[in-house]
Amino acid sequence: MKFKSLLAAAAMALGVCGLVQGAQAETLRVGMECTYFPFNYRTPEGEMAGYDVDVAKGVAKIIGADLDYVCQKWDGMVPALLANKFDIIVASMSITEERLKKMDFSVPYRVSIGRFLGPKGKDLKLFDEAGKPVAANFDGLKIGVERGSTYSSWINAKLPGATLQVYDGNEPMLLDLSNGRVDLAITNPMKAYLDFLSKPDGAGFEFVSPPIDEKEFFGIGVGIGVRKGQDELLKRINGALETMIKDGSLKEYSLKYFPFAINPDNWQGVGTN
Amino acid sequence: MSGAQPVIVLDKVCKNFGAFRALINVSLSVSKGEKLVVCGPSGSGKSTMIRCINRLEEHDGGHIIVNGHELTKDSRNIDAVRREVGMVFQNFNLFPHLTVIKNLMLAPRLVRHKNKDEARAVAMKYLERVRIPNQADKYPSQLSGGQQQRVAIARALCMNPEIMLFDEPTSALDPEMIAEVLDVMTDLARDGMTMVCVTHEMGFARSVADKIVFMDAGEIVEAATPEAFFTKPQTERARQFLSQILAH
Amino acid sequence: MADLAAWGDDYLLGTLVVLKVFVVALIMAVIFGLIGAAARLSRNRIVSGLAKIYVVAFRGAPEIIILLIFYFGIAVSLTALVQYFDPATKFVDIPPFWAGSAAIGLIVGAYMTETFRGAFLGVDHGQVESAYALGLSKFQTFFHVRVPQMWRLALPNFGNHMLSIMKDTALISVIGLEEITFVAQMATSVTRQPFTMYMTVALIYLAITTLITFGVAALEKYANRHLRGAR
Amino acid sequence: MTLDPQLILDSLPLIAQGLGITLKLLLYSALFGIGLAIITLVMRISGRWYLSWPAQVYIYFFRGTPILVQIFIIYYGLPQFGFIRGSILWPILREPFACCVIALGLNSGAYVSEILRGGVLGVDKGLTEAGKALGLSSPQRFIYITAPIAIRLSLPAYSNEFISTLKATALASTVTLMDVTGVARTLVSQTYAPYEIFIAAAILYLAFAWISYVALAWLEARASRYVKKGN
Repeated sequence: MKFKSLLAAAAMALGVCGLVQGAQAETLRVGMECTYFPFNYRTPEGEMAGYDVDVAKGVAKIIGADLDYVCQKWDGMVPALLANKFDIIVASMSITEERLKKMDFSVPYRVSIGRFLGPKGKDLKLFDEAGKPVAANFDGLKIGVERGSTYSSWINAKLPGATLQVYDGNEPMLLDLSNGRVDLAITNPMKAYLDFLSKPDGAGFEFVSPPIDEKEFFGIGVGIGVRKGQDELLKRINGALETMIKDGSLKEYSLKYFPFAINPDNWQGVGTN
Repeated sequence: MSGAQPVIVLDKVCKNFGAFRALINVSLSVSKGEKLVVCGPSGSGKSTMIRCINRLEEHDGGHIIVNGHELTKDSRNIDAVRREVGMVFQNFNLFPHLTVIKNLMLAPRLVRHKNKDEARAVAMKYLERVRIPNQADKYPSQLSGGQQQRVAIARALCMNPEIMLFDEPTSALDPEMIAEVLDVMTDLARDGMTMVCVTHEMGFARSVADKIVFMDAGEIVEAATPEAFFTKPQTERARQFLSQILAH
Repeated sequence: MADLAAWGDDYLLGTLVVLKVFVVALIMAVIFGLIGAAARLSRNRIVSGLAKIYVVAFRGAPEIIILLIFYFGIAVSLTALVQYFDPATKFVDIPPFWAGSAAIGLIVGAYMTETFRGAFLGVDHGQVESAYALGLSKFQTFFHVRVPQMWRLALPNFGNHMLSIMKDTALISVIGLEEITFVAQMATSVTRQPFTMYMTVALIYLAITTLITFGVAALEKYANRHLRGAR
Repeated sequence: MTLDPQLILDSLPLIAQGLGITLKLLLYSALFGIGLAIITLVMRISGRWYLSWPAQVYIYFFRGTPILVQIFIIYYGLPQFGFIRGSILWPILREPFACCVIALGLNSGAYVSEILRGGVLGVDKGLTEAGKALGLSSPQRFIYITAPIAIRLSLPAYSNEFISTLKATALASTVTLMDVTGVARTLVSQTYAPYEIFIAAAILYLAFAWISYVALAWLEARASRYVKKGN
């Protein structure tokens, strides 16, 4: 007991509050980069903000826990979780096979989507009412994609008449879109918005498709990471996310940062495929 | 000077290479049908002089009149002179990428605008004249030096020139080949061609030349008949040159 | 121009990276060239055959493919190698600097092999014979007769190889080393002035290659000093 | 992880899909380069400063800078200027293929021009004098005497330059073209088998370099049939 109180004192001294307050409320330590605008970052006033932060706060509220933010560099994120430096990761971390070997993920709270960009005001009728691509209207169009990206396999499968132009990076692709060398480009809408549409260069351009969200091509999405064996915690987090998806709060969060939704539209259930 | 009209006139011709004075007030005239041999030690300006006559070198001062055309910057006169003057070089300068017959046909076709058959006929005529018609389809590199030089003479003759210039035509040849070239030149002389030869072949000079010009240090030191030049040269420089060249 | 000035220090650092790659690759190229030339001249047919394969492969394949093989490939095999000894290792990373310098060194080393070999064979055998006839040892002949004539013969090609190394450094941007071409890519994404940015890169290269050319010309003049005078 | 020869064989046909673009790039760039080289050569030997000076600047720039940077300047750099995007040249400059042909052709032209100049300078002065003495005009001398001989003298160096251009086409993948290297890089990004796929690509390039080499050697032998053997 003596040892425990000593630890508590040390923790207080270090400013890590709440470690021993567990008696009345549970505290979740959340790992994130704190520099990944606009997902997890510090405002000039020093407050944590961003989509990831909002999601973490939402989950904490529903499961009745307090939050404690731990800033961690990206390359040490997973080792730090495994070393018990924090309890969960809410840091825009994509769910991948590789990571699932070492840790568990919640259901996605952000989707992996692609979206087409094109010049404003051209009604190309690329997608029908239901949001499905009209392959014929893509015939002869030149579409910029990044080399090795998941988008190219989607286009190859769905739009046989389109021509792909393959870039080594997002930047040169968007440069060529604004120069008119490609008719369309498909990319991650968040990157496109931050790097292009919200800047003067992108003024003449807009999204010309709905968000395309197809798991078999684009992956599952971004989830909350927990250590293996924390099934109880994972269940509660998934429950919380289910609620937030259903009541629209995830959508509300995403619209705070982007003019479009980046959350999953419907509850995808627990378990990975 | 003989009474015949001069076809080549050099009047106080000067030529400098930088600070080096290659020709100093060289005056000379060659009349139609005349055979002139130019000799002198190396560096004396003989080659430079002969090259000025068809303007392979531009003279810096004086006048050169060939067949009534004065050589100036005017390219029409230069072309006219070159059409009428044939030249044979020390190193033959046959076009290595063309067969013998094509070497001969090139200029008649391009300059005289002859058709292929005419050019070929003329070429064969002169190849026979230099006694190598059977080498027509070989490349120059497949011929001996003497044969190459005879082809070069035939090539010049194909243009039907009124004057022939020879710039040391035998000095790049092995001794056993010199005779065959000199024979062709002697034939040519007998047919009445106007010839200017830079050569060290004193036997040829003695038997063929009407006049011998001895040059040294860019100047014409002596001009005389072969008879006079070889028996009693007027100047010490000529005497020295002759003793050196005849000693061998 | 104001945009360019803001990137001045990045270009400066990029230029330093370029020069570092140049020096490392040059040293490697000379070493590989000397080894290659010795192997090519070897009487052992296997050794000279291997050297021949080296020369043909590295002169015939595009530089960028060799660079990519090095960057991606060597990391994979090194990882496998290290894991063999220490299974806990997850991944061995080859920094682009070393992958790039080694690749360029090997490529240009193949060209140098031929240059050095040509220079060695270019020294008239009569020179060696007369040295022996004068009583010089093999060793003395090599250093006092062969080498001074060899380097004069090798110098013009050697200068060209130095220029090749310099220009090949631009390729390392493809594997992400932050040299000047890479700096220009970054600067372009911010300033949207690709022409200004890449032209700056070109001018920096032009300045360096000009310096190399002048340096080699001065060396050549020095090496050929005994040929002067004869007209 | 070991090298999988089967995967090399399997990837060859896939990579060969890029062969068409690689060969088209090579052919167009080489032809464009030769055309530019001849124009540049004529400008350089014209003896008029306002012609020879720009030609020398062009050669200096393109020989002193990396091809990758030249490609970037033309592909990404030129559209920085609105007037270029509005000009009649834009339909051409819009295409990555055309940009690559322009860049590679400009680069090759600078080198080939120097090679040809070496050839022209190598033609015995006596031959042009013989042409003059026969009354041939200056253009006639150039076409019938100097050029054929200069071309033969240039062929060995040109053969190296042609293979350099072949290797340089690999850089087209950096501006979106799906040539052999572009296809290979894309395959690698999907399969994570860099060794096998890049080696397969290198084999294709080597094979084609060898074919070019043999073809040009044959051409050289044909062009040299008038040169005496031995001696």
